[in-house]
Amino acid sequence: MEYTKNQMMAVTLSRQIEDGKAYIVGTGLPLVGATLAKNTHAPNAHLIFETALFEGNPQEVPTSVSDLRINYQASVLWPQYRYFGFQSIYAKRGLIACGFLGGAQIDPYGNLNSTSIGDYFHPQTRFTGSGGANGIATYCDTIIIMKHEKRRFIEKVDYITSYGWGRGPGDRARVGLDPKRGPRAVVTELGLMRFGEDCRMYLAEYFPGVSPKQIQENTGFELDLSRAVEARPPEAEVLDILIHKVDPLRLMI
Amino acid sequence: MEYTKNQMMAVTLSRQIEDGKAYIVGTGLPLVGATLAKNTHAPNAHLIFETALFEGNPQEVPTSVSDLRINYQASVLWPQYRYFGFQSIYAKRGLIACGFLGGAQIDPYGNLNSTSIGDYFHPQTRFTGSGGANGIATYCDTIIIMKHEKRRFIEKVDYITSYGWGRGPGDRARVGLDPKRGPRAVVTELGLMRFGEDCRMYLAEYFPGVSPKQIQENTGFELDLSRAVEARPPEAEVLDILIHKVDPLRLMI
Amino acid sequence: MNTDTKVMSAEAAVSSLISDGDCLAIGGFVTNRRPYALVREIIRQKKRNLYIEGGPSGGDIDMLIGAGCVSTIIVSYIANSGYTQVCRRFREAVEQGAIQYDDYSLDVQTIVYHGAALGLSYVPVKNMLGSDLVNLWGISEADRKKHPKLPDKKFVIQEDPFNPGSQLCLVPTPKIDVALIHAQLASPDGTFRISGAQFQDLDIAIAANKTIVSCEELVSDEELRRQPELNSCTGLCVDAVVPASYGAHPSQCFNYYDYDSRFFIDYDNASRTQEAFDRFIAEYVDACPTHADYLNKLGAARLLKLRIQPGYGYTPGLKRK
Amino acid sequence: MNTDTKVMSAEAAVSSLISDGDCLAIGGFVTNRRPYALVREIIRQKKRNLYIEGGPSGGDIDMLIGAGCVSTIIVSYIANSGYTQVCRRFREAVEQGAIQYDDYSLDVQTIVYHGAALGLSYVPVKNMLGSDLVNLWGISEADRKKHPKLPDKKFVIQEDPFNPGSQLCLVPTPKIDVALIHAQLASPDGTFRISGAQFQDLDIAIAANKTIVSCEELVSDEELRRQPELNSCTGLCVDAVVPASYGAHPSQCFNYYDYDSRFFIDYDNASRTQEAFDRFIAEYVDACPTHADYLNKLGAARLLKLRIQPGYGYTPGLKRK
Repeated sequence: MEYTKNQMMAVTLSRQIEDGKAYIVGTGLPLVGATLAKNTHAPNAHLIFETALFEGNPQEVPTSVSDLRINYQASVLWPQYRYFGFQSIYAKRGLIACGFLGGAQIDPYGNLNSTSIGDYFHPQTRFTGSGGANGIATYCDTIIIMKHEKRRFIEKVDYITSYGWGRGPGDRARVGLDPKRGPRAVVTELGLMRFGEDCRMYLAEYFPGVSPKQIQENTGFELDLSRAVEARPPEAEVLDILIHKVDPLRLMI
Repeated sequence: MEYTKNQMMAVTLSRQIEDGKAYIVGTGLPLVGATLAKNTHAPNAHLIFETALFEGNPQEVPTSVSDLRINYQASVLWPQYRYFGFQSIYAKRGLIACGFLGGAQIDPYGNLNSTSIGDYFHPQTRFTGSGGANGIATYCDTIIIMKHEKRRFIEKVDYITSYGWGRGPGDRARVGLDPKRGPRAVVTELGLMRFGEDCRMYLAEYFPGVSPKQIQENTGFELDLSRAVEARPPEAEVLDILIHKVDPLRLMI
Repeated sequence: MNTDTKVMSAEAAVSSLISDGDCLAIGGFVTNRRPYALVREIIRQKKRNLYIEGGPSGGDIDMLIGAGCVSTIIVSYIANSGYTQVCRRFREAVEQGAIQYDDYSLDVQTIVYHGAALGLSYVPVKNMLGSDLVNLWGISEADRKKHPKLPDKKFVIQEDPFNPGSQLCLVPTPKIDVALIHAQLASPDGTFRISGAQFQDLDIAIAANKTIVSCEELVSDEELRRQPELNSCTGLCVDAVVPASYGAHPSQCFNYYDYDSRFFIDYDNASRTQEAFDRFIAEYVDACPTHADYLNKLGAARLLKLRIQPGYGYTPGLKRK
Repeated sequence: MNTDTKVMSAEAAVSSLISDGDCLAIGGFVTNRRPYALVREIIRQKKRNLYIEGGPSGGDIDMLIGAGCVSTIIVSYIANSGYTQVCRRFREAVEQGAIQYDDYSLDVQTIVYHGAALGLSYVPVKNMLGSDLVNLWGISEADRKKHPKLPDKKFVIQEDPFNPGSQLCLVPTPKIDVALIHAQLASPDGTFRISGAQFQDLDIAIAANKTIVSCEELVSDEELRRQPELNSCTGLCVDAVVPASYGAHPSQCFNYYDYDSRFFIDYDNASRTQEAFDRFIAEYVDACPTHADYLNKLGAARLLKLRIQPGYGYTPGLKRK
């Protein structure tokens, strides 16, 4: 069975989603993965956008979190500040299973940079900034989507846009954040990383055709490979739904 | 020309309203007075209710500030918290000309009690409480409507629900309130009181048929009568509009 | 689409979601869209020691007080305006010391419910400064600490860190256990749509730990999702949907019906004494085990006379005195 | 009814209400309902030294930066998502040190605009704690004190007086001089109605000292007041109403039109260099002295192809790449 790296990522993201729970998704692969989940094992998953658009069922892939395509069969189109309140209250109550994040750099503790490369005051490369990422990282468990490159997986990021586990256990509480929430997984085109009790990233799954060694070679810090297993390839019927129903125009996969 | 005390009060209230300005009105006489103003000299006055219902043109007298009758030709039916924000911001900018208040007791400095008579913890008579009154007194200039009785106009009220001028100049700033806003007038069935530079109430106008002496006799503290003039009686055409157009069912007048 | 349903009877919603001692917040405004059907069910089930976050309270909360359900009320206003200027069971309970109470202003209750729905710990305001709302605590700090639900402090006064010299009153947001709302439309997944003024309903629905929504009409999820821009709230904030036409009677319901003046006048009289009140409750609540029984007791003709007239939004010429 | 009218041209609104050095907040979200017609007029009038409260910024703010109108931006996001992932004139200005900037998170910008509309001095939040949004101030306290409009402090960290041991980040609310909004409907007295997601528009309209609303359709006051429950804002918060069909082009407008992908692709290319950008502005802004000229340049057929399809709310099958 043939499938692309992006398709394997989408399937992996989809597998993180449980039926009946609520997720904060952005555009791109997280939305594709979540939509795939809703079309397969998790029809009652609730998708929330940082624009305060709730539970839409986009029929075409949206280009932004404000795209009118997200409104389709949504439950509410709230003003922006309602998302602020919902996020903090419902995350605290454990009713938001997780939010999806991306970034340009990540460290072993899941601290993320989506602001700039180099000195913040004289950046070599400037990005858009936090968007909703910092808020998600403040209140929710997170799943992070990254390109797996050595320059992106580094010991210390240039700027912490979204706080992860700090430098280890106890750090979230120390800075004033809920210690029970934080990064849970990192999905790349090579595999799936999780975080141990020491708050450090370890390799949980390597994708078919990828070796743990290859993943270590693409990671700028030492990764515990001892717990890694090979990921299941996409099931044929899941791949079929992904390709023919979720993103038939191949905008994202 | 015949007219009742309530009609004279409504006309007096109406005269306080200027065209093009915004006013916070409740039900009862303030609304009648304001509606009269809109039907005579101030067609562009804006009436705001503490329910966050804006600029309605009730065709029947509403019984409460939430009455559906207030929605008629309104501009917005905002959620409650929008009133909170509008009040504080637009009062600060001088765009709310004043709010109307009532109470069970008033002191010479316009401090008002609408909470209870006697000890607050073991009240002899309990009223509803502040409602929106305290907020109006916090942010806006106010016009106060009272029954003119000695037991209501007293040196010290049992409970300050709505802060007026405190005990004199400088007190509003001292407690943290805008010193430029505060009580401007008191309208009763006997006349119109205003506040001097010493922040104390004085008699400005006595209604036709009422003497300043009679007003002093019905006031539990000393009132400066030296600046008092007789109020103009209602103009015939104004009275006609009041009786036949504003409150034809005589619910309030 | 979600395949669960949150639809249940008032009896099931109140018995499964409200416990003795809970903090309740109730939607609507004084005589407009108050969830009376749910309140009557609370009385029927004899819930006790409730702590009421009052806001713009109406006769519904007065009934809860008269029926002995309430031990604590945080209050700023309670009336059937135009009919009962100070609710009478509330008034007697306060004057006789039968109830714990503390006063805020309505604006402050409004903004702390909103703050609660924004997930804020407190809201810093100018309101109440100088007044006895600040100087006198109806419930002392010691009593607050003994109370399982109240914040320890009514407020804290602090200098504004961004405006030196300016005082602010920091008011803590309440922790509401259950919100009761009456909406025009709701669907099985809990999505609801309030038409007309929303008052503080959405805030308490989001802030509360559990939310019960009664509705004039139960419609399909698909129907509400055709126009999400008109919906008030996602079902993620709702735990029970209770179909109840005329569920806000005797109060008003935008687009549906006006208030029932005769009922308010009757209640004004009945609430003058505990004895008359008890008879009234026996007749309108206990003798009507379901909302349908209550509607039948009032009679179809009486209810239909209250229907609003489109274009006015109320019932023009309604007998109101 | 009010007999005044606030209707005026974009030219009159921008020249009479916006001054060099003003703090501007702009409605919509990234590629949705951004008031581009008003923004083009600001560029035409060569306003300078603007301080932009960014929020969910789109290519419109990138154009202002590229055109040299902006000296300070408070930012959390700026993109034409799906077309330009980081707006290019912004990026170059930051990388070359040509602009003063500081970063918040989008949630925090959202809530401080809301707090500003609630009249609050600051909002106490958990957001940003631990991150470099707190550790690094893009604009130092010294530079803030020199700035005529910025608050002296980016935030203050304080213990929560109601939750001992819990830290809060107190973020001051901005003082917005002018808000720019694009609404579907507005009427001469300034009342406006946004359909679909409101984003942060109502907050900035209420909070700003002056508010300019462009609209797809100008309707009578009476028409909007027939259904006040659908209106977004009273005219008391509005200073100018500017009729501008397709006034949000190239962004989307709920119930009216989808985004113009071709335009976003062209802008993505044009904004790669200052020279290409300048040619783009010369062509689409300076060579089109009025909004009507701009629409004619795009052509009727191109605009009509963007009309949304009822039932979908967007243009199904629109060419988007």
